Amino acid sequence: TSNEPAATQQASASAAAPAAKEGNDAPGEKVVIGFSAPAADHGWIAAISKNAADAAKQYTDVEFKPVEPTNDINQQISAVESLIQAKVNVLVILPNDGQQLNQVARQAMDAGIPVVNVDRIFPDKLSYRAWIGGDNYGMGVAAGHHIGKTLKDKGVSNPVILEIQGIATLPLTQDRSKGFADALKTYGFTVAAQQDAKFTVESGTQVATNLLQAHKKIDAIWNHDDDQGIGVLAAIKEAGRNEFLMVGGAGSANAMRDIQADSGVLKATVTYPPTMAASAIKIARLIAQGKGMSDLLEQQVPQSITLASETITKDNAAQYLPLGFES
Amino acid sequence: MTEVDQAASAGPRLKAAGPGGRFGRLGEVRHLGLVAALVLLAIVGLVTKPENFATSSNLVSILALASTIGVITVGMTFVIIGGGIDLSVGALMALASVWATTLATQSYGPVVMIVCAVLVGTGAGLLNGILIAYGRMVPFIATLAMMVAGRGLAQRMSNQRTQLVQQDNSMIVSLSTTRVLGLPLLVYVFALVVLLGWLLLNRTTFGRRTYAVGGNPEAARLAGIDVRKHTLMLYALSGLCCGIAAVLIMARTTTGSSTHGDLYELDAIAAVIIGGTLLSGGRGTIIGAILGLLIFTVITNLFILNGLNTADQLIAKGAIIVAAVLLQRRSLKTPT
Amino acid sequence: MTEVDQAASAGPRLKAAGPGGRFGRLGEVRHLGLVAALVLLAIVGLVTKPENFATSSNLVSILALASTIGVITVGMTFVIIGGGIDLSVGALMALASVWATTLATQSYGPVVMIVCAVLVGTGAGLLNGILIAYGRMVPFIATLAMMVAGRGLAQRMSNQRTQLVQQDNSMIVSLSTTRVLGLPLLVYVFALVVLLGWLLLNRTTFGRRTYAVGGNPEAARLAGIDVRKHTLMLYALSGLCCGIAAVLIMARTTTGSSTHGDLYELDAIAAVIIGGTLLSGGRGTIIGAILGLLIFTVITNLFILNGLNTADQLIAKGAIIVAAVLLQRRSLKTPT
Amino acid sequence: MPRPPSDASSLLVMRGIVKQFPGVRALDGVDLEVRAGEVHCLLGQNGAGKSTLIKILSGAHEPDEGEVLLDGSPVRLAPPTAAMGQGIATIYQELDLVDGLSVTENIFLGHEPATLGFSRRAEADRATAELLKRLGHGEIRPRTEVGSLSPAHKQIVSMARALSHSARLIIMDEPSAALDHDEVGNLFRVIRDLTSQGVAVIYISHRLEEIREIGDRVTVLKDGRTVAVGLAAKDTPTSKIVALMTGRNVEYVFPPRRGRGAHEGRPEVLRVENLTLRGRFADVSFSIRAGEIVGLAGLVGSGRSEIIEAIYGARRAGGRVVLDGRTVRPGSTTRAVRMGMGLAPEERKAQALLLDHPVAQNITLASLSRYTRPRWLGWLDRRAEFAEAERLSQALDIRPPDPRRPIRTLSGGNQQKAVLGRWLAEDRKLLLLDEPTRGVDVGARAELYALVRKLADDGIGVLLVSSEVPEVLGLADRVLVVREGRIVHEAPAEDLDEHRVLDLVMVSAGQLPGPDAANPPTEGAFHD
Ligand SMILES: Nc1ncnc2c1ncn2[C@@H]1O[C@H](COP(=O)(O)OP(=O)(O)OP(=O)(O)O)[C@@H](O)[C@H]1O
Ligand SMILES: Nc1ncnc2c1ncn2[C@@H]1O[C@H](COP(=O)(O)OP(=O)(O)OP(=O)(O)O)[C@@H](O)[C@H]1O
Ligand SMILES: O[C@@H]1[C@@H](O)[C@H](O)OC[C@H]1O
Ligand SMILES: [Mg+2]
Ligand SMILES: [Mg+2]
Repeated sequence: TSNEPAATQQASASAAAPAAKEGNDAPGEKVVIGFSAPAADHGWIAAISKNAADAAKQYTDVEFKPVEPTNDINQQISAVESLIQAKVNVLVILPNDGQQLNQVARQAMDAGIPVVNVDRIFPDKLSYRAWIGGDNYGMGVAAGHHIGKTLKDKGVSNPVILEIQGIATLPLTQDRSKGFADALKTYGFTVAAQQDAKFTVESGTQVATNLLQAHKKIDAIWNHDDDQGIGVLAAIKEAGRNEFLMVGGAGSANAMRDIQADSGVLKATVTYPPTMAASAIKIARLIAQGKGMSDLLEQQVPQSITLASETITKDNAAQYLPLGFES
Repeated sequence: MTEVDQAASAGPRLKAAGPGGRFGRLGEVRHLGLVAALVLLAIVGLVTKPENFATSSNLVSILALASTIGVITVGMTFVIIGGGIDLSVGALMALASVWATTLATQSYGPVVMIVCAVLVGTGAGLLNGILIAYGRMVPFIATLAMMVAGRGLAQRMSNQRTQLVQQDNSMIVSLSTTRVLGLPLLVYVFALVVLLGWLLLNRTTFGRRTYAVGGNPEAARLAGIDVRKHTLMLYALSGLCCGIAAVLIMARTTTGSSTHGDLYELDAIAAVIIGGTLLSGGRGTIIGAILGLLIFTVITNLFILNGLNTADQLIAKGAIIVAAVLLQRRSLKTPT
Repeated sequence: MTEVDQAASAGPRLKAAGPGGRFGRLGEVRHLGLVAALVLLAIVGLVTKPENFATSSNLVSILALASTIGVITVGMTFVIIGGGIDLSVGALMALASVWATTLATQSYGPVVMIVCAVLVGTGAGLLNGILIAYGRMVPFIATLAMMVAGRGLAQRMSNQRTQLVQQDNSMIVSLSTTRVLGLPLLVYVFALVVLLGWLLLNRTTFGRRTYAVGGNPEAARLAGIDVRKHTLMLYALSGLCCGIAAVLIMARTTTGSSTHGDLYELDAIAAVIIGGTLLSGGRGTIIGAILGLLIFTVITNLFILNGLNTADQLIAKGAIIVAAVLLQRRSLKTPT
Repeated sequence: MPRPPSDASSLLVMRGIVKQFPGVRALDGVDLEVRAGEVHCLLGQNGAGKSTLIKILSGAHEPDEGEVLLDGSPVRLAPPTAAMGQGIATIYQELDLVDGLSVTENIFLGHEPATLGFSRRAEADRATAELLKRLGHGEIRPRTEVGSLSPAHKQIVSMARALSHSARLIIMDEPSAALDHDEVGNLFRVIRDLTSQGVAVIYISHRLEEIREIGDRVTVLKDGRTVAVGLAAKDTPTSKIVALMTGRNVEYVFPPRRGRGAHEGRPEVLRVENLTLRGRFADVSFSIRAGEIVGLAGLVGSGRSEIIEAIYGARRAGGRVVLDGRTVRPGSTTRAVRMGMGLAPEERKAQALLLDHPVAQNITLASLSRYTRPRWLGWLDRRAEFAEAERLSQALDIRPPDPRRPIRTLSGGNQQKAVLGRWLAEDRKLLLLDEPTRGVDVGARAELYALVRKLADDGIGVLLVSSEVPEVLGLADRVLVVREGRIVHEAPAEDLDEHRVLDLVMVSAGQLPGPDAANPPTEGAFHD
């Protein structure tokens, strides 16, 4: 949250960035990086845009060219087209929908502009030079294991497990749900009810309010997204319920602080770090300059990088907190 | 818009909800359809989820869910009866919630936060009113512009983050968590706004003139009513309601956010119209609008109680809206 | 809604775009304000981004961006002049795009896909029309129900997935990638729809009757016009446009998806109204609506070129809408 | 409370009033002088500027030039509240009520009795009931929604509103247009009551016999100028007034009929059998032959308009309607028009006009497919369309003679001509005319009468509804008297006179209270 005392408001991207100007970070030829992402209407996406901009600022050889973020696919296509016309050296794109933006990404590649795809993946490998993103299926698996194991240890049989998704129509949501269900299956558990909350706080409150009415006794809830999670937690508090445990998703600083304090139902969150945007800028710069990654032996940047989804609990929250993004 | 309606009817004319002497009563014929629809939904709830639906805590939940948008619906009813429309309500609520939860505002404590939310809402509503009444902009466009700019400003103030209500100001959150006679305080706020709105609309000259301004602005002008000033006040009133709603949403979600109130404008307008108010102005009741809103809220509640997925929810919601309106029509037809 | 407007003005009344003999011309006074706003925006573009804005590829980009929603705007203009409103356009476009890209439909090849999209759009539009003209539902509510249900159905058909247009059917995609005289085919489709719409509205009895039905449905009925049938056709026409727009969005995005066309209804209605059409019906022009739409599109384009952040964009957009309307008002005032 | 009559000195003086609208100089130096306690009649052709003048008096318009003196001192009357403050109340020509509000709320709109903004509703209702009783309409309930009232009752409410202001000058712009004979009697009783208390009344009407009956002095407007001031209403010959108004000598007589039995052998254009609409009218049967004009006489609310609308298919009713030998399936105006009917409805503004559209398009609305080539495509030949509109507009002498003007800017009478013109553009078998001369001036009336007669002579059947008994008697060949939704009498017009018709239309003569029942207006004043 932006209104936390200034002390805790740390730049997540810069914390992870090496300060030294050597190796990969040594200045090279000047590159123009075009950047397009969905409209920043919640913390995670806001962190994406901010991390990208911050990362770009670290390099004197990078000119950062962001275009209007939008949630309309038609407009994002135009935005990317305009970047192609502006002849940027490399593009970093987090598409609203990978499939729908595929064609214009392909156009860019065909026009000789390498594309770094972030998060929501293009179906066609010819449409991007490199992809970096979180492991959505893995996130679901991590949440499923945490819940499954905790309940198993408690000896609960036939538990009531609820799932609050983000935007239902995103493939990444469906991947997360699949991972979650698959992991639960290994414990012999299933999801009792599933609703989507559009990644917004308010929708989180509303959906949770109704879900709590629908289930008088709950054992666990997995909420895909910590931004909407604030609303989910508010609804739980309003209803005065605490008989279950909740696991979050994405890994906001706020959620981590709650977990650390261990004062409510939120016991864990599984990460999906928005630092990927900063990494994507770095990768884009290297690709444009024709460099490899100095820590690897390869001459070129890898084609695909999947970030692991880690499970944050009370025990390791302190360690991850600096990487958490503010809701 | 609804004139097609009347023109197309060969039979005796149906009257939409209007403000006569006995108007605004719950038991009135024009509301029977809505009440019938609600009863039908309740029966569905009782049959499908007997153990969940009729519990007092579920009913409290429904009222709590309805309260934020309910307060906005009251303001919207005035605006629409007055011949206008307000697309900015959701954005104004978001803006007010953000403004009231900045670090700076929060440092003054909860009372100032509440005052801030209400003032921001009213101020923005006044601006709407000025553009419409004095700038003579079409309400749809003026409030659309306000909706767009209001969200932008909210995003800018909040830096696109969600702003938590701090521990020190938890008095605001207690509106949602503290219960009196089993009901959270915010439900009382909602009820009070409805009551005051009803009194204002039905028992004061301001309210009655609102019908004139919406129904026949030229006649209103000739009767010596300052149509512009009145219009201005209607939008300010709607903004005021957005400010109050902002306080309620802050209480419920413990946050201020630029994403609050997304698409509230559509829901509020739909509730007002389902409640029998004409988009062309001059007719309508607050009770009808609130009944319309409750129908929407109960529908969602039922869906989630029954575990319907979004897609099916949407399809069913569309069908139910149509059914509710046709039901209402039928109940109006018989007694004519 | 805009009556407040007129009543509030004691002076000579401003005329909104109307259906006279010499109406619909670009050079007409009533459009001068819009043209002026466009020119002003172009100047801003030329000054801030001289190297990008006026390039032919940028202009093509603007037109391509405008085409989908432009086609929808043409249908919306008819509906609004005819005294109605259509909130379902975005959802119908999505539904048509999904239906046309299911595996089953795709197996019949691109022509069937196109026919399917157009039929689905028209059919859903017809259903709107039946609910409104014969079920006598208020257009706002009927099309709202259709919007909700349409999205739900689209989600269900697509299983909430995005459906790719297959390689075999890439003829559809070529509408966006193939260029003739420098312009992608879809811009020609857009132009054709505008032209046909203009002819229909200004040169045929259907168009003339649309003004009558919207302006005074009772008078239209007593003059022997079948108001219901006409209303039905207006919504079917709007649905048809959604079907065509679905083909264009399939071409542009290579997909069918339940998320396509989100909030297009607001943009299309805003374009129509900025273009001088009254929400109360009976007045308006297609040229005005398209100019209104282009203003929106150019604004977005300028923002993209200048890399404004979202928050500032929204604030600026709100301000520009207000400015454009006030500018238009001024240009109307002088010649009276 | 109205003030006592001050001697002969003028209450109101208007001098050199000029009002310019875009393209029209509606008032071009008008003078008017009104004394306390008199009924001052304002006469003039349609479009002469009467309504514009009174809108200036009521503060709705501001004059461009000229001065207004009240009690000898100059006043500013705009906005309307200022005029009201000066004791001027107005009944506008176009009903200006709010449909969604109750009778009481309409009457006290803008000056509601209230405490701290809260309406004192009981008090207002009581005052309303009193006002309505004073107007002879105690049966209208104060809490009724105005939208559900008949046009006549709406007119009563408008009058009650003017009375509620306790004004010293009340302006009535064609208050009798929507009233029948009985109602007019009532109205006059109220006016006499007012003037006896010193209130001045400015009275506008196109029914010259009314001027004779109620008026004291007359001012005549022509083309936005005063052409005669202070004529004695009772003594000035009608021919002189008409000549002043029109600038020519109008034969204010009805065109000659073909004579008794002239239509006997001719084919039936319309046959109506047992037409019934529950609660409105029942068992209506009659027929009209080619070339025949049939009049429906009756009180306001007797169901005449509804019978006409049912024949036209605008309302669904039981029974049978046969047009030219073919049964008309009920419930579709489109079919009725296609089969050859035409309707000039009662409420011009609400039911007939596209107010913002040019006169031309209002005229061609019902005959659009005549100008299409090819018809199936609906492609409009706009030149042909405009030419036809122009021809008709000239033939009907619609003023100003510019078919491109929005019809909103025309005077009421000229608007009415355009509505009739709509049905002249195409060959009709049957014309249904509901109050066709409401608000139409004497000159235009004579033209309209001649026109209707000529249409009949050309073989059209005409069904005429009029609340002016002389009009029905003068124009129709045959008269059907309607009472409470039933035809109670049928006779050739020659066999009836005004007394007889009035007897027949009453619920039962004598029982209906009303000061004028025993004292019908002098006949002949009309034909003078
Ligand atoms: N708002 C307006 N804009 C333009 N022209 C107008 C307007 N109002 C009136 N006029 C014109 O002014 C002239 C006088 O109209 P007015 O209504 O005063 O006539 P009138 O004497 O009351 O006629 P009638 O007997 O038909 O009611 C007419 O030519 C009319 O067309
Ligand atoms: N829309 C309506 N709603 C309610 N009552 C109506 C409506 N229209 C007509 N009526 C009533 O139906 C009855 C017949 O009305 P109608 O208009 O046919 O009478 P009319 O003889 O033509 O009188 P008028 O001269 O006023 O037209 C009246 O009592 C009238 O008040
Ligand atoms: O916007 C999404 C974010 O909120 C979620 O938690 O992770 C994936 C993102 O695309
Ligand atoms: Mg007049
Ligand atoms: Mg009648």
